[in-house]
Amino acid sequence: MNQMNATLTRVGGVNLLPLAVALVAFVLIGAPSSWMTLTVAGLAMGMMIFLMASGLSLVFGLMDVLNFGHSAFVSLGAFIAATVLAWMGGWLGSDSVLLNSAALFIAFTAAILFGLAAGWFFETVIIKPVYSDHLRQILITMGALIVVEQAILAIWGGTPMSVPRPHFLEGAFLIGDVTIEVYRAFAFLLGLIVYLALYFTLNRTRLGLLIRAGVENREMVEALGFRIDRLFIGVFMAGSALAAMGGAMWAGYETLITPSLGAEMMIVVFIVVIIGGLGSVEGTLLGAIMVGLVSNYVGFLAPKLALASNMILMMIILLWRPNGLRPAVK
Amino acid sequence: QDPVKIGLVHGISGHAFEAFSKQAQTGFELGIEYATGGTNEIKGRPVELVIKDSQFKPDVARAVLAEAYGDDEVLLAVGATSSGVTQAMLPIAEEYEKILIVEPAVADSLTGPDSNRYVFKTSRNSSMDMQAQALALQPDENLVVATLAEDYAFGRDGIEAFKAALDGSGATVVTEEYVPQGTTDFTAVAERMFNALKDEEGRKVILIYIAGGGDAPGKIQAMDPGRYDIEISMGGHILPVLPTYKRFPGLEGAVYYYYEAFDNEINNWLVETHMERFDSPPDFFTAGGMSAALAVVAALEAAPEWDTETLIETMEGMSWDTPKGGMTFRAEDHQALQDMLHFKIKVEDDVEWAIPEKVRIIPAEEMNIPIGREN
Amino acid sequence: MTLLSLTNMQTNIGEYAVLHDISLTVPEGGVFVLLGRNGAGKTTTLRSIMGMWRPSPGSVMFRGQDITALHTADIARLGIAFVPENMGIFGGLTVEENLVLATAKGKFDRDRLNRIYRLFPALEKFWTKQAWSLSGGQKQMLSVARAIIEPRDLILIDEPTKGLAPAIVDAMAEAFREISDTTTILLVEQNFEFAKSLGRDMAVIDDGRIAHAGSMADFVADRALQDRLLSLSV
Amino acid sequence: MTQPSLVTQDLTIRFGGHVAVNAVSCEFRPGELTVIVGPNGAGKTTYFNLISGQLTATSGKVLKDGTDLTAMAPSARAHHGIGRAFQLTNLFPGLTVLENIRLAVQARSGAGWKLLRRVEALTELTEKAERYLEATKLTDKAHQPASALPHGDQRKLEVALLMAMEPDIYMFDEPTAGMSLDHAPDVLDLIAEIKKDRTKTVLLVEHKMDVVRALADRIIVLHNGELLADGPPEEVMSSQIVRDVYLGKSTEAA
Amino acid sequence: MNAIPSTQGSVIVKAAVLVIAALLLFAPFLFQDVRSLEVAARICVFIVLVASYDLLIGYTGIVSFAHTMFFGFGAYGAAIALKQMGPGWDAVALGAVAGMAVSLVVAVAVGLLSLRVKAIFFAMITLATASVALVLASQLSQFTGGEDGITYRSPDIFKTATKLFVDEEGKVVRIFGVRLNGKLAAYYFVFFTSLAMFLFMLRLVGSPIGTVLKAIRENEARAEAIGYRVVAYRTFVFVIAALLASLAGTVYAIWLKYTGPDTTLSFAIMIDILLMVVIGGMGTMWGAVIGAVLMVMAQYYLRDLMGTAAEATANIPLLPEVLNPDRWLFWLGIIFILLVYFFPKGIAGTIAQKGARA
Ligand SMILES: Nc1ncnc2c1ncn2[C@@H]1O[C@H](COP(=O)(O)OP(=O)(O)OP(=O)(O)O)[C@@H](O)[C@H]1O
Ligand SMILES: Nc1ncnc2c1ncn2[C@@H]1O[C@H](COP(=O)(O)OP(=O)(O)OP(=O)(O)O)[C@@H](O)[C@H]1O
Ligand SMILES: [Mg+2]
Ligand SMILES: [Mg+2]
Repeated sequence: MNQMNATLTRVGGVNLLPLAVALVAFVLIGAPSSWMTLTVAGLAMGMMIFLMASGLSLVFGLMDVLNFGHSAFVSLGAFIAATVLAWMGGWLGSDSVLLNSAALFIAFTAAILFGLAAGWFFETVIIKPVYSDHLRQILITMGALIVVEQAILAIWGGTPMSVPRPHFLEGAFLIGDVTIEVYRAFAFLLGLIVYLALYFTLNRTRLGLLIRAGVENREMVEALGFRIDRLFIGVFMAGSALAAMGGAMWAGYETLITPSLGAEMMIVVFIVVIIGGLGSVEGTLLGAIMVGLVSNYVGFLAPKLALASNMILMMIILLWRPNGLRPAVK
Repeated sequence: QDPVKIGLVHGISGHAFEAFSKQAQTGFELGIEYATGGTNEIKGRPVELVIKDSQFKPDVARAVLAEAYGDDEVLLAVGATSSGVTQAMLPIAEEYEKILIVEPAVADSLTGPDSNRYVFKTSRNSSMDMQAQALALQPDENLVVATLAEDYAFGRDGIEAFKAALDGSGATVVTEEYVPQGTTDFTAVAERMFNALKDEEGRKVILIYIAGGGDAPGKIQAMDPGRYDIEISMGGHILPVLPTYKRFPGLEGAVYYYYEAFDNEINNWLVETHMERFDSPPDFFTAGGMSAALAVVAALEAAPEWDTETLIETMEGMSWDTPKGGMTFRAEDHQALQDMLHFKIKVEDDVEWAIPEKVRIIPAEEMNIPIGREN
Repeated sequence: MTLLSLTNMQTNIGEYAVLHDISLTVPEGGVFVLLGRNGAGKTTTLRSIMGMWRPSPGSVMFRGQDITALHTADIARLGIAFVPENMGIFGGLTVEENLVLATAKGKFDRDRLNRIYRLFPALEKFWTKQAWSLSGGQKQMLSVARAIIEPRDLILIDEPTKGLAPAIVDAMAEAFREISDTTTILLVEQNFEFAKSLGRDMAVIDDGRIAHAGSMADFVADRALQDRLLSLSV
Repeated sequence: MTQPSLVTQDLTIRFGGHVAVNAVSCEFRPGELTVIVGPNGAGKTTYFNLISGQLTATSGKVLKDGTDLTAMAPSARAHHGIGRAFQLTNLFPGLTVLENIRLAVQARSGAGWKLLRRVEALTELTEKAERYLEATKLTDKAHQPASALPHGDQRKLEVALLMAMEPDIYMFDEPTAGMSLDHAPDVLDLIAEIKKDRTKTVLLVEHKMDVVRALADRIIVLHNGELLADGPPEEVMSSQIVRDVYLGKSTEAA
Repeated sequence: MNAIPSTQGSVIVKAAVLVIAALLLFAPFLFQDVRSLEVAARICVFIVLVASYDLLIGYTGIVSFAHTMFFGFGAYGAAIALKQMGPGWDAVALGAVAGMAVSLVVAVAVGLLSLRVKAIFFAMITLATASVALVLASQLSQFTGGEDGITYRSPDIFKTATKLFVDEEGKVVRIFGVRLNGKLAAYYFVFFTSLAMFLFMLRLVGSPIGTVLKAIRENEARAEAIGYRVVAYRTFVFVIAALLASLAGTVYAIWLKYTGPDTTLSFAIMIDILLMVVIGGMGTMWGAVIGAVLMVMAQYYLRDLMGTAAEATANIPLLPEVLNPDRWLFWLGIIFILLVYFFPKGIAGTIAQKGARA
């Protein structure tokens, strides 16, 4: 086992896992065009899941806060973006790509701003009293989840809401027999940008270290001269903003959203964060891509197993690496 | 005069479907208003609605229904929105020996072997949806279909009914695909269906039968099935969902109700009144709720006595008028047989949603709805 | 010159009154030793200075500034470092990362780092190891190293020698002596030999009160007082 | 000479490339108190961990009265009479002092699986626990939660837990670290007491030289995970190599 | 060694629980409407369910999301047996045993495989297992009725029409206006089986094993070091809790005469259980009683209460909107947050502690 792991690390480690999976799938699927379609779609789906999971991973991994309310931010982000897009129907309907993108940009900004504000509120009012108490975190955030879901129901009603999409994100590129949805390509790019931004802030600054240290021993970080409370608020706000942005992006993908959207995505998001390994954004990306690919391949090869594919993937990975693929803390 | 008490048991909190329940209630109230000519009285007795919340929980639904029958002493009750919850309510009607009118839950099993003679059902059932859908495709030897449904009893039963309706028409089903409930990515299954259909001859159709969200049609459409001459077909939907149909101009299918499609006095009144009061046209469940109310009033007016046995006798085989034309309670299983709408999607820029334009009304007699039980 | 002065400090933890009346003046420079039995309140005194417990009533003055109500982080930024009793290392971080966090700007001063390597060779050896896997003594070294990686005005140290091998204790005494020219050290210690060799001034805490304060030399000379306050007779 | 009660044969553990304990073979006999000394990081605690099962050896064996314990879980080793106190205090913080000790007594008595007896009804357990409270002079703190004890008392409770397990092999890891001069003697007296019982084997890690001198029957020295010296106290302490790696110049001072 | 030391506060808590027990015992006579009896029966079952969950989360510190799965095994066991074999005690017994057997096997497997891993992973694995069970219930619809669930008859003695005692005219005897019919028998069946299970758990946590569980929660490694096999103890409580949940499921299935995913397996019930444990207070059996009572009451009555409040405030702007009964869950959520915030130890825990300070 040790030796196997060592060899693995030398050739690139667990990062190559998606590649291996894709290769196996290629052999099993046979038809290259189907394989290509599935792979590209899976990668993009992975990125979309990553967008929704990144905030959770940040908060869960760095601050050790299990935020079940995360899904509420995802839903709220979706609804806010959808509402803004609906207001700007005119811009969206126009043929100018510029106006289209402007509308999209404003919608996303609204979701993000909202996420920041909600994160601030959530941290100061709800989370602060329960740091370092997992159980109460689960419970209090669950309470918050109920409240927010009900608030969404009260504001937007229970009927599904349709989300207008800018024209230039509709349809698909067709390359030979391979289709690539434009919206997925857009989500992929967005995910990549978020990933790079997170990666650099966490690895090129002391921020990541500070937060991890603060989780372990808050008092001591303060004794070293850092205002951990402000830092935690900041991280939490960032996490919520990411969630809201993920929600906005998902709303555009789904085109028809209900208040339970966040809750429905939650399990998959948790799975991704866990198989990725606690606390590492890299791990979350890896986990998300694995989930995206595997569910597509399994859905094509053995539809019967599609439902359980995420669970099975999680079990296998946890049995192989009990701390996930790329845990930040060993 | 003592009021006539009627229980309305729907889920009005705790689930995204609560909006549907509210439509059903509005429809019911409008129905009583229409049928009593605004007097709100039947045979001189005022109608009192006792509204209960099932919270979308079967056990709660049973308790509140029992309460309505036992403590509030309603004459009969109407409900509920989700099939599972309604299933759980059926035995309570039998236990209290009072009538339960099922509206708007759809499952066939609600009038199936596990039901009982106290249950009447005004809502359509899945078999009707699927048979109408099959008829809307005008099946013949030239038709090749791939079906897509969610992998649970509701989805599988629907596809069974669909295939049964195709039987004998010469059409072929090349593949039946099932996805887990709550699926949001349909790439894999679409590839499978494309692969199954693309080398076939004839009119190639992907039939989508998915109740939940996920926007399967939109996502499959985005993968450009047109390049293989594959078209998409699906049933209609409630108004909030119809905007998404704008992506499918020309799509044909069948649906339970669309307010512009039915031309009769009741529907005209309903549309007018609804527009006036709520500034929006009535939807599926409004029409459904109204149909149930009209059935109640028709039965109470016809029945010489209001005890349960007489009511059952009166209602078995009873025909009455609704916003979507006449309905008849089939004597055997108490399912209301009704017409369905064959539509074709028309897109107009100044209408918010896509319009399911009437192709024709599929009369109840054309459909062969299996009898669930013998009462 | 007075660097730190505590006046009538009284600290409660939950419902327990732990410090009853602590008044103390710590002059600038040198090592000031706090002695006392287990449970006397030494740790609580240090934590009250750091703002981790709040004394009330009572005040803490540092360089003439009242810091009683300041946030711990702000107190630390005034140039005060703290080495807690339980070492307070970040187990999930490597030795290097632990030390990086203790620097002001995230960069090491090479000289100081080399001095720390010399003092505690184990830290250099295990530079990239996660701190939880260090031995008990190595953790203690890391904790002290964190306090001296930057120049500070005052270091509060809670029992640094516990668990350290004699050779390391010697090295540490050496180091403290060296930095105490520029840095004041407030040292809580059970190891009387160690305390004796370093301390210029001292105080004994007993049951949350100052039982004695004076110069170390006087205290060392007075056997009877030692016996009474510290039960040194064993 | 009596049979050895505890034997380690070529006991080794590596963490990645680092060998923390390297082929240590040693025998310990009943009635003998062995002090283990060595610089920080020498592997003393790790050696204890290997014996009591918190770590599993990479190679080598641990034998207790001839039984091979090497693959056993800590709990199983405890049932074979291995007991230890920890260097860094390791208690049940939310339980009271009395409950802490009673747990150890209960583990020893095997009453853990009695489902339908009330704890209070098992008075022998409580009485026994109270005896150990008295022995460690913690009686008046019996009902305080362990987390509220000052450091010194926590160390005592740590020792009390070990005593209550009534093992054959007692392992103390710096039991008096951080204890004030008026408390330390209590603990040292207890250890001396155990030593008098000729059937018990005691292993003690200690850095305080006066303690070592007062108690040791034998000293072994670990350095970089290896067994450097083993013998009677005077002999070991005066050897040059021990002075070099461990004592530094404080030998002269003391 | 009770969870709560004997203080004035804990006396209050115990007194409250005794009052609740008395109310439940006489419920059919005190509250003679249909809903109250449903509520009382649900309370009884949920007390067992919550108390057994508390064995895990409160006493041992294991977070499991699979508790409703075991509840479901018991319920479906009885439901399927009653459906297939017809109403009878043989079917009940077979169903109960089958449910417990499945629970046992699954609990042992999950426990041994995964109780060694980190708590959060265990929580995830149980979540995964539970969702697989939910899917199975949906897929095996020929047995389970799928999403719609199954309705069936329970043994004849529990039929509302059954007359337990008849007077000379053959009419059912009434005491204080309450008919001595099958419904009453069914209620007392639920009440006494629940009571028995609750007393068993009470005894369990007061036994040596209860102390060991708490020790494991506090410091697992140390518990192992003084000689307790942590995995064995954990697996053991996990299994015991699963068996009790399964039995509670059987009882509930007999009472409801309907079993479906939404009454037994759904994640919503899991959340209800969590809420009840926390509201009542973790690590005290008494808390389970208080939590279950309050939550079930809220589910059934908070809505009505808000309706009244909304009507009463109809003239004041905004308030009626906020008090709209359809938003009762919103308020439940808020109350819940406040509880976790201000009563971190739950109601039972906090009251008991108050006394300790006084
Ligand atoms: N968190 C706490 N809760 C309750 N009491 C506490 C707490 N921390 C400390 N105490 C009490 O405060 C008193 C003083 O404790 P403190 O830790 O300051 O003593 P100390 O002099 O540092 O002792 P030691 O030499 O053992 O470290 C003790 O009696 C202790 O019981
Ligand atoms: N789990 C582990 N993983 C990696 N390295 C470890 C682990 N445990 C111990 N070590 C390393 O093994 C060496 C020996 O540690 P050990 O704790 O046994 O020392 P010690 O002799 O008890 O020292 P001290 O007197 O400081 O307590 C140290 O260098 C330590 O870093
Ligand atoms: Mg101290
Ligand atoms: Mg050690």
